[in-house]
Order: sequence, then structure tokens, then C-alpha cells
Amino acid sequence: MNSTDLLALLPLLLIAATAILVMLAIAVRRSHLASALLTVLGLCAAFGTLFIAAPLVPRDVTPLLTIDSGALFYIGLILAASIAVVFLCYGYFKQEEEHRPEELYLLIAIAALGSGVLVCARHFASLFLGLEILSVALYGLISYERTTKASIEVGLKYLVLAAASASFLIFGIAIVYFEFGTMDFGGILPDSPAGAVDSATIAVGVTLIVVGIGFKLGLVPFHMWTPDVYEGAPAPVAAFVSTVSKGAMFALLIRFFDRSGMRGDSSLVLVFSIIAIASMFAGNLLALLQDNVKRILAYSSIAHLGYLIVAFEAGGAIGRSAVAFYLVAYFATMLGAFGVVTVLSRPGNDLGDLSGYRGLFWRRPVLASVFTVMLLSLASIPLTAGFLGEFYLVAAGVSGSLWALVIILVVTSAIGLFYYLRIVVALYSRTAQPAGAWPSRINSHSLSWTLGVLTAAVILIGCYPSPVMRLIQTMVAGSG
Amino acid sequence: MILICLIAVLLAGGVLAAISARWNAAMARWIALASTVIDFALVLFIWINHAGQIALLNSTAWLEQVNWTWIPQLGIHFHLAIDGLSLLLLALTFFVGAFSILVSWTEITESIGFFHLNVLWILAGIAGVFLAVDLFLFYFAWELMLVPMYFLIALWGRERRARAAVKFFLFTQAGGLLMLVAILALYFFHYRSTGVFTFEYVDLLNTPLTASTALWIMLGFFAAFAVKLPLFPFHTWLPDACSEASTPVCVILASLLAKTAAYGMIRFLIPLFPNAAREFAPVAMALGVVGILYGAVLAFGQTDLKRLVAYTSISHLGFIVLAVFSWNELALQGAVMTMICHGLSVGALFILIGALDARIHTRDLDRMGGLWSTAPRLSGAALFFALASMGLPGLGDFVGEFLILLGTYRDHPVFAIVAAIGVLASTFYALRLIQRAFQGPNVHRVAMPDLVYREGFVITLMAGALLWLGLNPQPVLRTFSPALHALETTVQIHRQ
Amino acid sequence: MLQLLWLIPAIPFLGALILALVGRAFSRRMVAVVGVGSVAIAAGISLAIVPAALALQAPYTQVLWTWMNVAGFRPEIALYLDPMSFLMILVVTFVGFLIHLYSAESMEQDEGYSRFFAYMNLFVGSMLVLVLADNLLLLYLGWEGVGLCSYLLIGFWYKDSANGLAARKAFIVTRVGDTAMLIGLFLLFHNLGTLQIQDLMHRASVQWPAGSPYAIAAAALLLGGAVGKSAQLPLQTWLPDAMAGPTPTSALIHAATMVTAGVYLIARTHVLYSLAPQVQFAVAVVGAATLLLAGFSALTQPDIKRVLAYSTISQIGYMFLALGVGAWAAALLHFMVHAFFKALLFLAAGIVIDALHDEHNIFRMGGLRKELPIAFWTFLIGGCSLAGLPLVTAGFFSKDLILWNAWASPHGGLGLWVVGIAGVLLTALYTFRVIFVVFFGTRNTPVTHRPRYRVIVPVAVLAALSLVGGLVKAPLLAFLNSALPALVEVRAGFLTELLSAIVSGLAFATGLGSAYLFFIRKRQYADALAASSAGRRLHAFWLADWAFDWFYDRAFVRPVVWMAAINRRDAIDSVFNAIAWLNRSAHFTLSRSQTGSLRWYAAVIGAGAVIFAGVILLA
Amino acid sequence: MLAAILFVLGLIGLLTRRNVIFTLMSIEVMLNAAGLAFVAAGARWGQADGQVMFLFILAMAAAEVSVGLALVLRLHRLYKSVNIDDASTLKG
Repeated sequence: MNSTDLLALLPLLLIAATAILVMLAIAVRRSHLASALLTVLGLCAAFGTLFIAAPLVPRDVTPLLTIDSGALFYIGLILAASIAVVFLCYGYFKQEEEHRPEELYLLIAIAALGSGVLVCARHFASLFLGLEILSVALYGLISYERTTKASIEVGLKYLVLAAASASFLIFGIAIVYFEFGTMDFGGILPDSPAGAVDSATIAVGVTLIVVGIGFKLGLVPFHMWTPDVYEGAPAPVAAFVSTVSKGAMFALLIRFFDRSGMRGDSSLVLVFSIIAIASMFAGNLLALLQDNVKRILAYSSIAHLGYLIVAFEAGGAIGRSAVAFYLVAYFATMLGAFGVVTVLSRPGNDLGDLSGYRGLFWRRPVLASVFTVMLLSLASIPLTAGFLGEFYLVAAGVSGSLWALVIILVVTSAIGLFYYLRIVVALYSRTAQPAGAWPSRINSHSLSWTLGVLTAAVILIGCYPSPVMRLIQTMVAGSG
Repeated sequence: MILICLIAVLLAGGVLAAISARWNAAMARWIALASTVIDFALVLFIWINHAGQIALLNSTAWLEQVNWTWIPQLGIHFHLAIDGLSLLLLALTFFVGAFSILVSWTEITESIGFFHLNVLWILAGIAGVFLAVDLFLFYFAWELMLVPMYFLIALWGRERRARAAVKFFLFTQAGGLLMLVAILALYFFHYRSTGVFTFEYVDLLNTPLTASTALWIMLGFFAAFAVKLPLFPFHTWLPDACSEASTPVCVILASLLAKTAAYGMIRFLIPLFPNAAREFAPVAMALGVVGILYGAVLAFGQTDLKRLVAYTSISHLGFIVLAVFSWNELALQGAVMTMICHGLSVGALFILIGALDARIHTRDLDRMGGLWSTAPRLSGAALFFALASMGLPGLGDFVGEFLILLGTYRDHPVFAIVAAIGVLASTFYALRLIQRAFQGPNVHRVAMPDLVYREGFVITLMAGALLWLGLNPQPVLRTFSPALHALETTVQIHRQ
Repeated sequence: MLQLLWLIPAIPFLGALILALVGRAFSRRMVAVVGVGSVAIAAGISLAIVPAALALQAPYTQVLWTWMNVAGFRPEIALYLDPMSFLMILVVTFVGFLIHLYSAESMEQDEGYSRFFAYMNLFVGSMLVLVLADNLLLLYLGWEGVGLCSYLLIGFWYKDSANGLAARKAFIVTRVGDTAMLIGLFLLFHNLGTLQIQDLMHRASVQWPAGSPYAIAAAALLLGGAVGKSAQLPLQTWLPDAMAGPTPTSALIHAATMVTAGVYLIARTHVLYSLAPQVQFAVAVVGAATLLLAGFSALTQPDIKRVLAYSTISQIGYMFLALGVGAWAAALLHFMVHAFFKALLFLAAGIVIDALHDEHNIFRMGGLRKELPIAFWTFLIGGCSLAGLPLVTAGFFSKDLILWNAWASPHGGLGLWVVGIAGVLLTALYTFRVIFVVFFGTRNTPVTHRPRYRVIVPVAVLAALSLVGGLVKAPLLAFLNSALPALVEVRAGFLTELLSAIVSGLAFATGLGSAYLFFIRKRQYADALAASSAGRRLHAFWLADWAFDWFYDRAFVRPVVWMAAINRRDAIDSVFNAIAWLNRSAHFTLSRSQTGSLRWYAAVIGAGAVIFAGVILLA
Repeated sequence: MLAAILFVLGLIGLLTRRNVIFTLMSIEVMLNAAGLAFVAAGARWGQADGQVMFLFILAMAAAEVSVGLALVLRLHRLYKSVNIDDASTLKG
């Protein structure tokens, strides 16, 4: 652990430092603004140090972590998303003071730390550590609304299921460890021929790991918790869950399967394509006639993860850059969508059902158009980042010549159009809606600023993506 | 450079109209009209100063082009280019577009700014499709056309408009996505054979493909164009969309959007996959012919005027499919003529129906009759355009249809004969329309004012254009011939 | 002088345009002046170019502009003048002018006055284009234009929807023929590479041996077009219904000019027919059959105009017979004469109808001999010329020439000649039936309206022409032979030209006598014959035009209407609705799986794990 | 092998029992089973990693259970019962 190692680790260290600082600040004096500001400052500092760490990569810091350009990119993404979530939370909780929101920022910082560790994990132990830090922080975040029944129920559900899937994961790791004797990703399959999962025990072990990861990503057989959690949790927290935790987990998935060389294994590919197909279909179909906006966004996130798996299957440089680009687009769009939901809802009673959104355009045109842009991006319509994201995904799919998967992707995204349009129709329908239904104007600057930045990001990436592309190109080349 | 400002004028006009609508509605309308008229003038300007170049037949270069690198990593270029074919279709687009705005003044009353924004953005999308030479840009513009059209149908239509709008959107989007997969497949096969990532139309032309893959990729393209053209099995969205949408939207929908699909076929489908297209030709032509007859029979049975005219345009567009897949110079010239004249005649018919709807608030044939006595000019104009759509010689449509049938007869006589029967069938519904709506006793004592000056102006201009095209189509044919030779040479090269 | 040729069709079109656009603003006088004037000028010009036309040896072509120029397909808008088209112009413009003059007065009270003249001028213009067309495509343009005007004019009194339906029926039936012709055009262009009539004929004779399948197909398709337009056997149902239009239109369109367009087409493309003898014989057979069929139907019609309509069909049958046997000039001669006396008959009938306040049924008219002397004498002259009163009327000469050619020409034969004679008998019978019933016997309805000079002059001129027309036969034949191949008489046999003339005279006399017997002397004989069971059924059968209408309605109209009715909501739509329903039901089943209970979720995760383990182990 | 059996037992416990506290206990059982598996694996290869991981698992399990119990307290106050099935209002 010489000085350069420390420098490389600086971003993670800084996130931890912000967590502690926030804890101390709360202990000194409970001011909502102070803790929020502090978290933002800390995260921005961490974001800054990324550029310092950039020239040093790639480095293997301790056998547990590895900081390479890919890791840095994803940490950057996570930090950006967390900053956005903090802004959203600030705007969200400002309306009601009695809720003591300070701890929220603490938990967000910790969760960001956990996901950062996950992204740089090179060893099962660090994987386990990162995952658990993230999960425990999420338990707190999800059930933050102590007063309402729903959030308690959701918190409990998430806790029990997360713990169960974590135990699956650990059991899987144990079995793999039992077989190979080393917990390091790279060391797993140097001896057996590339990707051949021959013995039965390894097969079971790998399945269990896949179950654990699958749960966290909300893929189909393990997606049950997603809709309930998104609906129960406060809107900004749901945004956090859908973006940061899933993004970090996906980065880990790529790293784990790339390093361990199990990508080519035929049965694994089959499993993943089954998962992908199932999540694409189930995600879209479940959302078809849904009335609650948050549940629709939950199901659409399942579907979008299904799309990501397709790109992951394709693999290779194109696959990884497609995943990276899609994650950027997906983050921006999801945060934006949940941002709009946050603006319209107050802690305690989030504006869920669709009828609440009817005729929004005729009274709040700006907000409605932001929401429309986000929805169109989810539906992958041109001029939005989602379109290029999906375009890149299909390109990756075609390059890996996974014809069946690509066709299903196209068909299910066509089905997906339907429910995005249902929301848009509701937004623009002219039925008279009592004026008082929504808070008169966007109450806090933080919300309006974040939404503005996110919309700009979505449209900019949609129209002129080459700077982002160039960044990703270098990242993929670097991470090897 | 002029191409960029073609699209820029429209986009800016749209935004300007939306903003200015806050102060007074009339300004928004004038801005929208002005931008379409400016664009029409630009197109004429291009046509005139390139007349010399068009005259010499063998010039296959693009008349005007703009090429910027957009996303270098994926080899995507912002490449717009215009040749004879796209020049003509652009002229039609702005001509009919200006009129649809002009007609919309009385009918559209709420949120006029947003309406004109959408209309101008669709026209920009359509212009983009006609100009795009980079396949990615083509797809980009193709999808771009959807969203404003969806809003136009969903917000300014009649009762069941939401359902129709969603149906329209899903249909075209599903087709579009299949085309996306096809484009990418072509892109990768090109990469695999030449190691170069590019969406450039000219480079993709000579990608060596095995027969089966070529067929599959072509089917991807064909799916998107068949849905948009409303070819026979995929046509059910047009009658719904047309009967629910307001008149100007209907005009754009029926006369312009269908042309983008036909243009796509001529520009991309056949040159990119000549051999696969030849194998697929009988199937496609059979679909076209069935479409002609099916559209005619259904049009005969309809009571709602707009649905009736929608089915007629499905029947007419069947001809274009015939022409494209028989792929000889006669048929293609006929296809271009039909595209232009059909755009005019269907557009005019919809405008008239809109005027009628505005006056007696119904489109149901059973509740009309004997309108000739109360509104002779309107009924006379309706008769004129019904005759045009029936393919009366001396008007534009006949020239197009005759050339198509002549060309198709050369290698598929059976299809040509059945299509000729289709022309006969067109007489049934056209005359039934005139008979039920305008002639006969004035049962409902419908007293209504005759054509307003503004509508009269639009109608006479369109009628004049049709008559001029009917009697003297030579300028149009001459403009398209160099582009046609270019297309034919590319197909000949790859057709070994 | 010939440069003015393009003015002949142009001026009527100009007149039509003026009347259509600003007609309503004009006073009635102005409308009449413009309407009649334009046709008068056209007639004047065609008279003016008579000396030049007679002088010219080779046919004169005037190219106006290139219509289309696509890869070897170069139809031009060009006018072609040769003796045949010259004759047609003269007849069309001259008879047209007379009828316009007549209608100027008879349509005076009608409120759509300017619209009427606009349509009439448009009709004359398109007919002239048809006649002067240099290539088949331009001919097709005139052909459809004429069809359109007949639709507009039949449906002129649009208030009564029956007229509208009749007009639509006429237009659709003629378009059926036109489609056949269109396909013929494709075939001709595809095989011979041009539509320009003259070199089409030249190439056909060069490339196609006699009896070649292409020639037969092309000739048959063109015959289909001609049959449609000239209301011959299969497609003749529309002409009797077309009488719903105003009388002048019936006179101009359904007697003199349009219906003979088919004859002109066949005469113009005679080379094709000479190359396809079977089709030429078919033309003769069609002519003969229509001749008889229309004759019999005419016997039973109560409506005066329908009788004349059926007589037109049978007279055109004669022309087709002449064409069939190759007597081109005879057919055209008969066309000219027929134009005169049939227009005369219609105008006279018009006078009668106007006089009796729109009464069409001949049995309710009667004894008008003294009331309307003008109508009586002109109708009598026209009737005699139609029936072929020997030596006096022109009709006799032209019909006799056809009969003689039918017998003498190589394609003709005894059978055709006998049918011809029977036709003469029938024509005489139904013509004089009408004359006796309308003008003799007791008077039923009062006469209210006397024709004034603008009606009398044209009727008188036409009467004179019907009489004097026969004298011009010899020079006319010589004039036409330069354009059309002369007929080579081959079968002299026992029947000489004189003998056939005598026999036709006898047939005329018997017809006249029996008509006199039935309708003047013993009215009860006719009623008894009609009352008998066989007679009643036969009478009904003929009345309904040999039940063609009934058959067509069942065979074609009903199925199309039925097909349209059942499929009003577009069956294909249900396919896509089914897909939507499928998605919806999938949604409901899946959403039921979200029970919300924790333990169910955990169970699903466990099951997922087991499934995947199985997949990995087995795969 | 033993660990596998223990793990399955824990899972079955989670699925069947209705009482929330029992579910937490069954999760503990599953986690400890995993820990046991780790220790066994570590023993097989003679490395200390197994035990180290077990310690991590213990720490994590403790954290989870504490949060879990906090939630159970809230649940009890709001739902007045400890049955897990009451907490299934959100569905669809």
C-alpha cells in the first residue's frame, strides 16, 4: 500500500470521509441544509479526485480491489447519480421539516461507498463487502418513511429477500471457493479449459452466484421485489435504487464474468439468454395496463435490465461500450423520470396513480415536457439518449449475431411503447383536473436545476453523443 | 448548404410559431405558412439552377449535398443529398404542407402554437427522410416523423383519437425497429467484408451478401416500408388514423407519409438488395394487387367519408408497389407521377371533406345528399378530384397509372391486367361517393355556404397542378430521369 | 389553312371552360351565344378546310407537343387528318351545331342552363379529340372524356336519384369496355413498341402474320372497348337507361356521335382486324345478333325514347355487320346517314315530349298529326329513312349497300344477309308502330307548347339531309377509298345488287303493312297477340332487354355490394386486435403473480435457483 | 454437504413460517450455513481465508438482523401483529 495505491484509492476514501463527516455534522447540529450541502461537497470532491487517479490506472490495489479506467468510469457515474439523488432528496424533504431527513444523506453516502467498492471488486471478499454495505444502507433508505405502513412493509420485504439472496450468493461463493481454493476472480478458471463448467458442484455454485446477482439486478425470476419497493419507497430513493445499485451490480457482473473467463460457457450463455428473454417479456407485459406510474417505471427498469443483458451476452469491446453508454442514458432517464415524480409528490403520499397526472401539460407545460422527454427516451425515440442507447445495444447484439435475442428485444420494446404512450396520453389529455392537484410551482431550486441538467443531458447525448462515445471508447480500451 | 437551411427553416419556424402563439394565434399561423412557403421557394430555386445539370441525362452526381461527420466512432455522417427524385418529392411535401396549414386555420382552435410546432416538425422529418443518404440519419428522420404525428392525431382528433394514435404509433414503430435491425445487420456484414464501419449509402451499396441473408435484411426494410405505405396486410391503421384525425393532419398523413415509404423503397430497398428484391418481387406485387382490389372493395362499402378516401389511397398506393418491384424505367416514372398526383388528389379530397365536415358537422354518407344544389362549387371540385382519383385521362393520376401498368405489363402481364381491373374498381367507389354525397334529392335540406375564398384558392391551385401534370408531365419526367438512370446503373452492376 | 386544325377541338373546350367557370354570371342569351357559337365556329372551320382537305393526297398530321417521353414511349398530342377523320369531323360539328341550336330553346327554362352547355361543349371537344387523335393514347383520352360527358349529361337532372344511378351505370359499363381497350393498348405497345396509329398498323402488318395470336388478342380487346362504348351485345344495357338525360343529349350523344366511336375505332384499326379474320367475323356476328335483339326489344317498348334507343343499338349493329364483312366505307356511310335521321327522330320526339308536357309513353299520345304538323312530317321522314323507304330516303341506300356487301364480301355470307333483311323488316315494323300510335288515332293529352323557329330550323335541315344523303353515296365512297381498303366483291352468284335492293324494299313494305294492320286497323289483334300466354312471357322478356339487366345485376353488382357490406369493418383489423388482446391477457396473468406476499416472492426466487441449476447441469 | 442441508432447512423455514421473527431466524440459519461452508472450504485448502470470510458473514448477519428487528418493532406498532402476511398490501 504505497503512496500511489493510496492515490488510486482516493475517490473511495473521500466518499467514506464524507460519510463520517456527515455523521459528525448531524451529531453537532441537525440542519437539513448543512448535511445535504456537506454530502454534495464530499461527493463532488470525490468526483474531482477521479481525474487525479486517472493517470495512475490500471493498478491492482491490494488483492481485493483493482482500479482501472472502467472502474473509474463507473465510480464517476455512481457519484454523479448520487449527487443528483441528493439534490432530489433535498427538494423532496424540504416540503416537510418534521421528518429529520439528515440521516438520509448519510445513508446515501454509505451506499455510494458500497457501490464504489463493488465496482472495483476483484475478489469475492470485496464483492461480498461492497454488496453488504450497499444493501444495509438501502434497507435504511427504503424504509425511511417511518410513519406510513407501506414503507415499513416494503423495507421488511426488501430486507428479508436481500438477506436471503445474499446468503445464496455467499453459499455459491463458498462452493466455488471449495472447488478452486482461491477467491480471486482471475484465479478461478486458469486450469480448466476456457469456460467449461464441468463438475456439478461448480455448476451449482455458479448458479447460486447468478441468483444473488440476479436478485440485486431485479432480473425476472428474482424481480418480485422491484415493483413493491419502488412504489413503497420515497421517489428519490427509488431513483437511487433503480440507478446506482443496479448499475454498480452490472459493472461487477461484467468484471466478474470477463475476468473469470466463464463468458463463453455454453450453459451460462443459455441461462443468461433465458433470463434476458424472460425479463424483457415480463417487464414490458407487466407494465402494459398498470395504473401506478412508479410501478410502471419499476417494470420498465426490469425490461431495460433485460436489454442490458443482451448487450452483456454479446460481449467484446462493442458489448462493453454498449453497456456503458446504455447505463449513462438509462441513469439520466430514470433519474429524470423519478425527478418529475418527486416534484409532484410530497413525502408520505407520493403521487402514484396515473389519473393524478391527467392533463398535466395544460397547467405545467415545462414539467410535462420534461416528463415526455424522459418517457420518449425510455421508449427509445430519436433525439433522446434512450434511442442511441438502444441503437448501440442492437448494434452490439447484431455484432454478436444473437439474432433471436435482438428480434425479441425489438418486439418487446415495441410492446413497451404502449405503456409509455399511455402515460403521455394521460399527460396531454384535456379532461379538467382541479388546479390544486399539484404544488403550484417547482418549490425548490435544487429540483428545478437537477431536472434541467438531466433533460439537457438526455437531449444532448441523443443529438451529439460523440464526446461521451470518445470517453467510453478510451474507458473500454483501458479496462481490457 | 441550402439543404441544411431547408430543414432549419422548418424547425425554427415551428419553435417560433409555438412561442408566438402566446401573443396572438394569427401570427403563429402566418409564421408556419411563411416557413413552408420559403422552403417551397428554396426547392424551386434548387430546381431552376440545376435545370441545366438535370438536362444532360447521364449526370448521376447528387445535385446538392452536405456531409458533416456526426458520430465518428460509429462512422455516422450527417450526409444530406438531393437528386431528381427527392427534389420532386420535396416540392410535393412543401406544396401540400403549405396547403394543409392554410386549411387548418378554421378547424384548429385550441393551442395553435403547439399544433404548428408539430406540423412543421413533421415536415422537417419528412424532408429529412427525403434528403438523408446516411442510413442512420435516414432511420433517425424516419423515427423523428412519428412523435409529432402521434401528438397531432392524439390531441386534435375526434372521440376515439387516442386509440387511433397509439395504433398508428405502434404499427410504424414496430416496422421501424425491424428496419433498425436490418440496417445494423447490413452495417456489420459490410464491416465483416470490408473492415470499415460506415452507414454511407454509397459504400453500403456494394456489400457482398449471401442470398439468404440478403433476403432477410431486405425483409426487415420491407416490413418498415410496407407498414408505412399501408400495403395490404398492414394497412388497418390508416383508416382509423384518418377518420379520427383533423383534416390538415389527415392530409399530411395520407398524402405525405405514404410517399416517404415509397421513396424508401425506390432509394434503399431495391438498389441495396437487387437479387433478393427480384426473388421477392412476385410476392410483393401480389400483395400490391390484392391491396388495390381489397382497398377498392372496402372503399365501396364505407359510409364515413374519410375512411372511404383512406381506403382509396390504400388502393392507389398498391400501384406504386407494383411499379417499384417491376423496376423498369416506365414503371418507375409512373410511380413518381402517381406519388405526386396521388398526393395532390387525396390531399384535395381530404380538404374538401374537411370543409364539408366543418359545414354540416358530419362525415356520414347516409346523412348527406343533394348538396350540389346548395354548394355547387364545392360539389364541382369534389367531382373533379373524384374523377382524378378515378384515373381520368387528361389528369395527372392517369399518366402515372398508365405508365405503371405499361411498365408492369412488360414482365408481369397477369399483375398488370388485374391492376387494370383495379382501376375499373376505382370507378365504383368514386362515383358512389359523388352520387351519395352530392347528387340525388336534398333530403336533409342542408343549407350551407359554398367554398370560402381561401379554400377556393387552395382547391383551384391543386386542380390546376393536376391538370398541368396530366397534360404536360414532361418536366417532372425529365427531372427524375437522371436520378432514375443512376438507380438503374447501380442495380445493373449488382444484379449479376 | 390546315394549320387551323387544332382550333376545331380547342374552341369547344374553350367554350366549356368559360361556361363552367363564369357561366352562372352570364345571362341566358349570353350562355346560348357562347355555347352554340363555339360549336358553330368549329363547324365553320371544318367547312373552311374542306377544299384543302379534298386537295391533299397524303394524310396531314399536326403535332402540338410531346405528351410524355419515357424510354422509347413517346406519345404526342398530335392531330391526324385523313378522309375518314375528316368525314367524322364534318358530321360531328355539323350535327352538333344543329342540336346545340335546338337545345338553346328547348332547355331555356332549365336552371342548370350554363352547366348544360358547358358539358355539351366539353362533349363535342372530346369527341373531336377522339376523332382527330394521332395515337391510341390520345384517342383513349378522348374516349374517356366522351364517357365522362355522357355520365355528366345523363345525370344532368341530378335531383332525381334515378338519373344519377342511370348515369353511374352508363359510365361503369362503358369503363368495363375501356379497361379491355386499355389492356389492348398495353399489349400493342409491348409487342409493337408504339401507339402511333399509322406506324402501329404498318408494324403490325409487317411483324404479325395473319391470324397471329397477338393480333387476335389485340383485335378482340379493342373490340371489347368498341362494344362497351357503342352499346353492342354484351354491354348494351346502359343505353336504354341513358334516356334519362335531356333529349338533346340523347340526340347528340346516344344517337349521332358517341355511340359510333366504337365503329370509328374498328375502322381506324382495320389492319388489325384484317390480320385476325376470326375476330372480324366475330364483329359481324356481334353486329347481326345485336341487330335482331334490339329490333325485337324495340317492338315492346312503351317509352318513345327507349324505342329510339333500341333502334340506335340495332342500326349500330348494322354498322358492325358492315365492318365485320370488311365493308369499311359502307359502315361510315351508314354512320353519316344514321347520324342525320336518328338525330332528327330524337329531336322530333323531343318536340312531342315538350308539347305533351314531358309525356314519354306513346300509348298516352295519339292523333298529333294535326296538332304538331312539323313534328309529324319530320318524324315521318326520319322514320322512313330509318326503315329504308326505297329510292327516296338516304337510309335505304346506305343500308342496302351494307346488305349487298354482307352478301358479296368474302367474309360475308347468306346467313348475314338474311339476318339483315329480317332486321329491315323489324325496323320498319317498330318505326311505323310508333308513328301510327303517336300521330294517328284519338288524341289523349292536350298539346300545350308549340315549337318556335330555333327548333324548327335544325329539324327541317336534318329532314332534308336524311332525304338527300343517298345521292352523295358514290362520290363519298370514292373519297373514303383513298383511306380505307376497298371491298373486293367476290360472290356474285344468283343474287345481284339490284335483286338485294328489291328484296329489302319488299321487306320494308311488309313491315309497313303489318304495322298498319296491327296499329291502325285492328288494334285488338295486337292486344290479343300480346295477351296470349306465350306472347305475354315473350313480351316481358323483350321488354327487359332479353333479361340482360337481370343477369348482370345478379352476376356482378350484387356480389360486389355484398362483399363490401360484410367487410365494412375490415377483417384484417381483427388480426391486430387479437394480438392486442393476447398482450392484455398476458398482462393480467402475470400481474396476478405479484401477490405482494413475502413468502411467495422467496418461493419464486428458490424456484428460479432450482431451474437454473437444472439448466446448467443438463445443458 | 452438511452446510447444504442446513442451508435448505433455513430456506424452508423462511418459506413456511408466518411469524416475522422466525423468518429473521431462518435467515440467520442460512447465513450461518454459508459461513460453515466457507470454513469447510478453507479447511480443505488449508488457507485462513475461510475463517476470515466467516467473520465477515457474522458481522454482516448481525447488522442485518439489527435493522430487521428495528423494522419488526415499527411493524408491530403499525400492524398490531407480527404475522408477515399482513404486510402484503402492495400488489398488482
